[in-house]
Amino acid sequence: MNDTSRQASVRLRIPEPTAHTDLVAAAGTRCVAIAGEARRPDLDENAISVASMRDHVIRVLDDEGNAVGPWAGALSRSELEAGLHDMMLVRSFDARMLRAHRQGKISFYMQCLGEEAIACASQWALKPGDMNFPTYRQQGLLVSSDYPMVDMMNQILSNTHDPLLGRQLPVMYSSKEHRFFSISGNLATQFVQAVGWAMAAALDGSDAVASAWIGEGASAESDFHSALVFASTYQAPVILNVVNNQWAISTPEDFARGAAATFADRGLGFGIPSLRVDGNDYLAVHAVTAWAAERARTGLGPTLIEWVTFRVGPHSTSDDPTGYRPDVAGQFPLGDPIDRLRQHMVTCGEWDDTRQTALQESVDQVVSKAFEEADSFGSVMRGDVSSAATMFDDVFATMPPHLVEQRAQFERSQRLQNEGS
Amino acid sequence: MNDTSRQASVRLRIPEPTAHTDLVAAAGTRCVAIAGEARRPDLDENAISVASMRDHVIRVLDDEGNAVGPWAGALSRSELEAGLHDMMLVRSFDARMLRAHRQGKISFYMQCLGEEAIACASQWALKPGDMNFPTYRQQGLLVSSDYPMVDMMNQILSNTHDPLLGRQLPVMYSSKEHRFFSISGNLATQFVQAVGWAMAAALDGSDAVASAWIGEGASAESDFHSALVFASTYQAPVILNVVNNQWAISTPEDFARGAAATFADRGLGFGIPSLRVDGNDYLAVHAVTAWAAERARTGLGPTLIEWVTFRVGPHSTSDDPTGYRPDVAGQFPLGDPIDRLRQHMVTCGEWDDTRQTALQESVDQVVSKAFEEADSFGSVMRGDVSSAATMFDDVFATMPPHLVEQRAQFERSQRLQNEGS
Amino acid sequence: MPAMTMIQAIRDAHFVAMERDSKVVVFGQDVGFFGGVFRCTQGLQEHFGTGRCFDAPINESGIVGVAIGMAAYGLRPCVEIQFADYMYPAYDQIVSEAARLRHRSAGDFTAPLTIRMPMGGGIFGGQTHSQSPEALFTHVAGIKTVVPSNPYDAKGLLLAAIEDDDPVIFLEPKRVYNGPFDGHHDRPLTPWSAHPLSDVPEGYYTIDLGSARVHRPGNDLTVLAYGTLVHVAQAAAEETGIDAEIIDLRTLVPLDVDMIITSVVKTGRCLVVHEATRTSGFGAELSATVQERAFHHLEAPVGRVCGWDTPYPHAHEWSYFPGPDRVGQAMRNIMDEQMTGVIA
Amino acid sequence: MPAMTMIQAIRDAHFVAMERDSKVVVFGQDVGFFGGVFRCTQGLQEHFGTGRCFDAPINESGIVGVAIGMAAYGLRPCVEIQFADYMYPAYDQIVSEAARLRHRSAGDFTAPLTIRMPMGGGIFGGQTHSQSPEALFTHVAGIKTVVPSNPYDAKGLLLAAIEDDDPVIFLEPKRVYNGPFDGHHDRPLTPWSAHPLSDVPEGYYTIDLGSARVHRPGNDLTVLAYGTLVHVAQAAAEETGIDAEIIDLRTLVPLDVDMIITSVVKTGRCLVVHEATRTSGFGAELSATVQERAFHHLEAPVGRVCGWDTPYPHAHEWSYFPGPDRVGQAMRNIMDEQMTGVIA
Ligand SMILES: Cc1ncc(C[n+]2csc(CCOP(=O)(O)OP(=O)(O)O)c2C)c(N)n1
Ligand SMILES: Cc1ncc(C[n+]2csc(CCOP(=O)(O)OP(=O)(O)O)c2C)c(N)n1
Ligand SMILES: [Mg+2]
Ligand SMILES: [Mg+2]
Repeated sequence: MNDTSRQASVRLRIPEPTAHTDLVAAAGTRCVAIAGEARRPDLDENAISVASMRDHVIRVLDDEGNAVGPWAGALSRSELEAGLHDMMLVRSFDARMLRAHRQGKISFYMQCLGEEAIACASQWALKPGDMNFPTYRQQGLLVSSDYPMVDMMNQILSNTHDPLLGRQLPVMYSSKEHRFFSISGNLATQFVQAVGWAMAAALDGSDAVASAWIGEGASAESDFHSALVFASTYQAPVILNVVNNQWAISTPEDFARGAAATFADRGLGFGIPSLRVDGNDYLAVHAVTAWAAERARTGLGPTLIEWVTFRVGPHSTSDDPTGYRPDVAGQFPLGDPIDRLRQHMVTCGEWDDTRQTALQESVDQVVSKAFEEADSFGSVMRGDVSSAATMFDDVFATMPPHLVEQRAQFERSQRLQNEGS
Repeated sequence: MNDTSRQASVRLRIPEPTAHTDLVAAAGTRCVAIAGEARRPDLDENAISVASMRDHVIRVLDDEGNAVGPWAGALSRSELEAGLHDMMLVRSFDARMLRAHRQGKISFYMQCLGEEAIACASQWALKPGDMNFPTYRQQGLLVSSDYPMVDMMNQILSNTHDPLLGRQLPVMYSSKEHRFFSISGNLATQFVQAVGWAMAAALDGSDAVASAWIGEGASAESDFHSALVFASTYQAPVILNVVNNQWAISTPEDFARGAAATFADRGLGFGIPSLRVDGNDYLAVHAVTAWAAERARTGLGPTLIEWVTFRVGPHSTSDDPTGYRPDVAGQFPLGDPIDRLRQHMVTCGEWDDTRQTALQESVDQVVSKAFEEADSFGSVMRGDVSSAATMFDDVFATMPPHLVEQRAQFERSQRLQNEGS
Repeated sequence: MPAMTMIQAIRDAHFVAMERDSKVVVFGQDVGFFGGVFRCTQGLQEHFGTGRCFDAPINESGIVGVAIGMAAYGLRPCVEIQFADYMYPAYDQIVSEAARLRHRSAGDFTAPLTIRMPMGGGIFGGQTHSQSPEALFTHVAGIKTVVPSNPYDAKGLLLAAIEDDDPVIFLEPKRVYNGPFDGHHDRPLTPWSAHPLSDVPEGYYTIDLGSARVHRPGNDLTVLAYGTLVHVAQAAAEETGIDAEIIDLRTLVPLDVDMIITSVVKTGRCLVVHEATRTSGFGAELSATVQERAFHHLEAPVGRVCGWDTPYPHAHEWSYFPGPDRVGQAMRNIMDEQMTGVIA
Repeated sequence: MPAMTMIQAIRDAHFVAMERDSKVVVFGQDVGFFGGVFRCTQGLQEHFGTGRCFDAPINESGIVGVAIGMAAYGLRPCVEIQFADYMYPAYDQIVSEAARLRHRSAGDFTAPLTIRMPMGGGIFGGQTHSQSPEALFTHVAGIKTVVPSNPYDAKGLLLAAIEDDDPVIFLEPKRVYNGPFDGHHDRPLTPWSAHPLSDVPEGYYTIDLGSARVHRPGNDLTVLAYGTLVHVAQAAAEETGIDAEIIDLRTLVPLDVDMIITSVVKTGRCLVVHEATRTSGFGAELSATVQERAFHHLEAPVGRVCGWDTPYPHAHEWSYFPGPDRVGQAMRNIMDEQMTGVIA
């Protein structure tokens, strides 16, 4: 097949990311951000004009913990404390769930270690009535909106109090009340649904905003494109969040990004104003989300935001990253969002070690108490689950005859089985 | 549902293109091109640098028929004549097929009136061994590569000599020999296949280039995105042609383009050098294709080209555009590519009316002769088709038992039917 | 009552649904300004404005994904896929999302949307304008699948589909858009106006999803059909003179099993017909169901007449299409109990 | 011969295929550097280089579309979809393109590619890591569908699939990746090493696509199964003491109809089992086929035990999974001829 008479200089480029061997260096090269440097575009600035900032990563907190530049200044002292609280609660929650996994109490878990700022600060910048379309790594949205932690745990344990009746894999939460759209196991599908929800809100005369979430790896999926097409064409009031945590399971971000310099560039191709933001900077996340939400709410259309962060933990409890990258071992290659916010509050003279310790104790206690309660409702591992016959419910609004019949067959076969044993 | 307490300023933008009522103005506003103005980037210039040209439409032929600027000058006199010949042959072919449709000899046809330069000049710029992945509007690729016209007609007539054995809708040609990939009725699927073909060529050490084709409407499809992701990541040697003829059936290009200024911008989002070119200018099409092919062949990766043109005719013979746009009636809103090349040759002193008339007669005669021959092989409308049992062939390389059985049943039922009648 | 074609009946259903419920929105490729390539949405944009009926980019996954988001918000989208053959890019959104949203969220979020698509062959459309993908929907828990065969049913079923609180796939057999095509392609087409089922009441009415209809009563053989094939079966019954009971299923999921089994128990014989490829077609489910539930009443195996297991050809369309000859031969075979092996 | 797990056998098949034919290329999500989330491609990139085995972006349509283009060029891609549940975005490329390319181009272009995907439940994977979509492939003309149940078959079938000149869907029942799971989730897993079918010859051998295998000979009842359910059926036969003949279909299209019918003619009874949802599952095709061809030999209706028509649940996985109890009950029912209506 190989026609040697044609001496070609074409060689297929298979990305060979340095991240496989030196992940800190790899992440670092793409994420240099100078606090305060990036300007704050007008709300109605167009995509091309906004793209003049494409070499900048928006960052508010400098290395000393000062909030600097045009994106600083929106949050009050108590809001900062709430932010710290939320992020610490998420981290404590994650840690407890990982322990539960090691203890064999749950079968599966996905943490967001090092990415806490993104979901927590984003939620804080949204308004009641806005709707998130999350992935599995935005537990911070629920925690920050005061969703009962015990219900998150009930879902994870798939126990008798699981609001989803044991139907979903752990962490695939859903809460309409808390404006958290049902998580799908299929990547990217929710991104375009968020655009549809936003279109509906606009058609309905509401000023509610949809916030769509996707990982940098999943942005390679087709529904990412569908979302951008529809958001761009109809100027839907939606925030398009791309969480670039550098990894998609074992695959470095290079494979999804290709030859583009950034994921924010994707938005540029659709005339959607797109920004690149330090995702480990609570203040930056809050400020940029608020800016994008304001754009959406005032009829200025969609905004795409690339959140630069780092997946510090394994992909999930099923994953062992030592097979594909050096051990991170307690490092936060792009900074620890919790520590950075804490330091800022200390720098502002509004925080000290005593308060920090007290807060840590308080969040840990909240988590412990919640887990105690959830644990008391049992777990799927111990066979404490909702009635199995409920699996026939909610396939349709009204159960059609064939499912009524199948449920009866199921119950009969259960009876026979119990008699037999 | 409508919560009037929230007075929103969000209104969904449903594009209301002026093209529905004033198509010439609409097309004109987006397509101002000053001949010779656009620079010629270095082959290895990156996407961002190339994007500095995004306000320009590359054009070589000025209104007086002079070839001007850095993209001019690559074609010899005889090549120009060949180009004129090819385009005129395509147009004559289209006209004959439309007549055949009116005469009830064929059931369906799709012309490319006004877009002849794109396929014809592009083919001329490719090398043997390169492979096109066309849509239904690139008959010029076949005509320019000397594919037997009678076989095109046989396919359209689905007659006893149809190389595709009556399996495909008219115009869905396929010819590996002529480097024309089998056309799919499903939009956009071939765009990503072209990238795969190009990747295979590179892996194989060949310097062959793939040329992928898509309409501006179909660029909204997901496989357009898939193609760009893979082309960008692996730097595949592929030319990504987006033919923007302003219309997708009844839908103006605005719906696919959204808020982006151009379709070339899409490539920018992937770091793919992208150009916008006057598609009705044979010289520009040839020069830019040659440039992109050279890039691919020397290992510099993919190029995206938006060809600005105008769909002068109806979408297909099933379509009546008067339901959605003013009558074009013999106008070429963005110019007639044939007339522009002819004028250039006249301006260069290499052409005159006598030659033009002779060439017209000659191409018309070629078409007539071909149709006479094809017609002599019958048509599906008259029942002259390949043996019906051949429909069971080529489902698999080797016919599996269930198809052997079904073919036998088919033949038995045909026999019974014939006995019955 | 005015005689309507199926296109007019579908258009009328849209008008009625949109008048009754401001949450109903309609979009799709060429659906807005132009009114659809088959003109099923003609006049809607003009009447209801661009906010209720609009054109969409050519991206089926986007069309359905956006509709799901809208439905989750509280609207009731009714979207068009231009041809059923082009639904595949939307298949993930249909199967993984619309079908499972209610279940996976324990009723918290729902997807009340209708996805219309012209299906079936007989219009010389070749392999990408002729497909019948119903079995790809019936296998999926959480969606309903509807196939009307006539204008009256089309309107009532479409109104029921739009009102339904779950996703409904609404397959329109395009060969009978303009007349009750009986499979004799070489004879002149009867217009709908000559057929009683073109009497379409004005205004609102619905037909229950899950209810079949006896299209032709009979005693000797039950024929299970839907869409275009209902009319083909009718022609075959007339031509063979067999006293066949033809059941027009109308909805495939939920299926009207009672009506089917009652008929087979009466006739003792059953033939299933459809245009889709045979292997794993919906006919397999029908055949399996009938033999499971009426085994001891069957005097002959349940037969199937289907499209061949090949792509839908262009020139050989009428050799592929299960026309009245093939259907009639199968009916005779079953009556003769001579059937061994597969029916042609 | 070394005892291999199914994962090792699949990995070995890749090595053999890639050694034999430089046109074989392997790619997919996490397939290259890491070797796949189930480790089926581990070591390939290191051994053959990044030009033969590499990671792909998360875009299933792109993976299959690119593979089709490569196959049309002349390579023989073997790609992985990480879970069968994620094949839907690629469904258009599979159905509209790979399956029809040879036919629509009259043999001019072909798509010799293999698409591997782990399928089935039993790993507490919830609704998006448990599906069995085989019927969505068997309905489509132009693709072959393969489901191995053990290491020996997996290697031989995968080598045959890669060599095949047409697109092959290769479904790997992940519940038996590491042992011949019999459906008793509460008992310790038997490793493959204790099973004779883990004796996998070194080097090259193939198993014909289209040939089934008698997994357990018997006289009283034919059980048609594939993948994990072969082992479940075996357990049910042992536990009920019914002299069942279990046929492991191995390939669904082409189907080994002769072996099936020969067995049913002998036993006079037939049960079909699979994990996929019941309605329009591949079991319907099997049931329809058996009653069409062996009607006069059947002493009871053909039964089906399948997944329920619901999404695959997480916590209630074992209530959903058609385990040995349900299969055994159905076998008894069929033996008792007491079966009326649908079998649970
Ligand atoms: C359609 C689909 N394909 C593949 C998968 C398997 N999968 C689950 S998570 C994942 C990686 C996603 O990476 P990214 O989008 O970067 O998100 P992150 O995990 O980093 O938050 C993959 C490939 C899936 N869930 N859905
Ligand atoms: C997947 C798919 N969706 C829809 C169609 C129906 N369709 C055929 S051509 C067409 C318009 C395409 O417009 P464009 O891409 O601009 O190409 P042009 O016809 O202008 O050359 C549409 C919607 C299709 N063929 N395939
Ligand atoms: Mg990631
Ligand atoms: Mg167009």
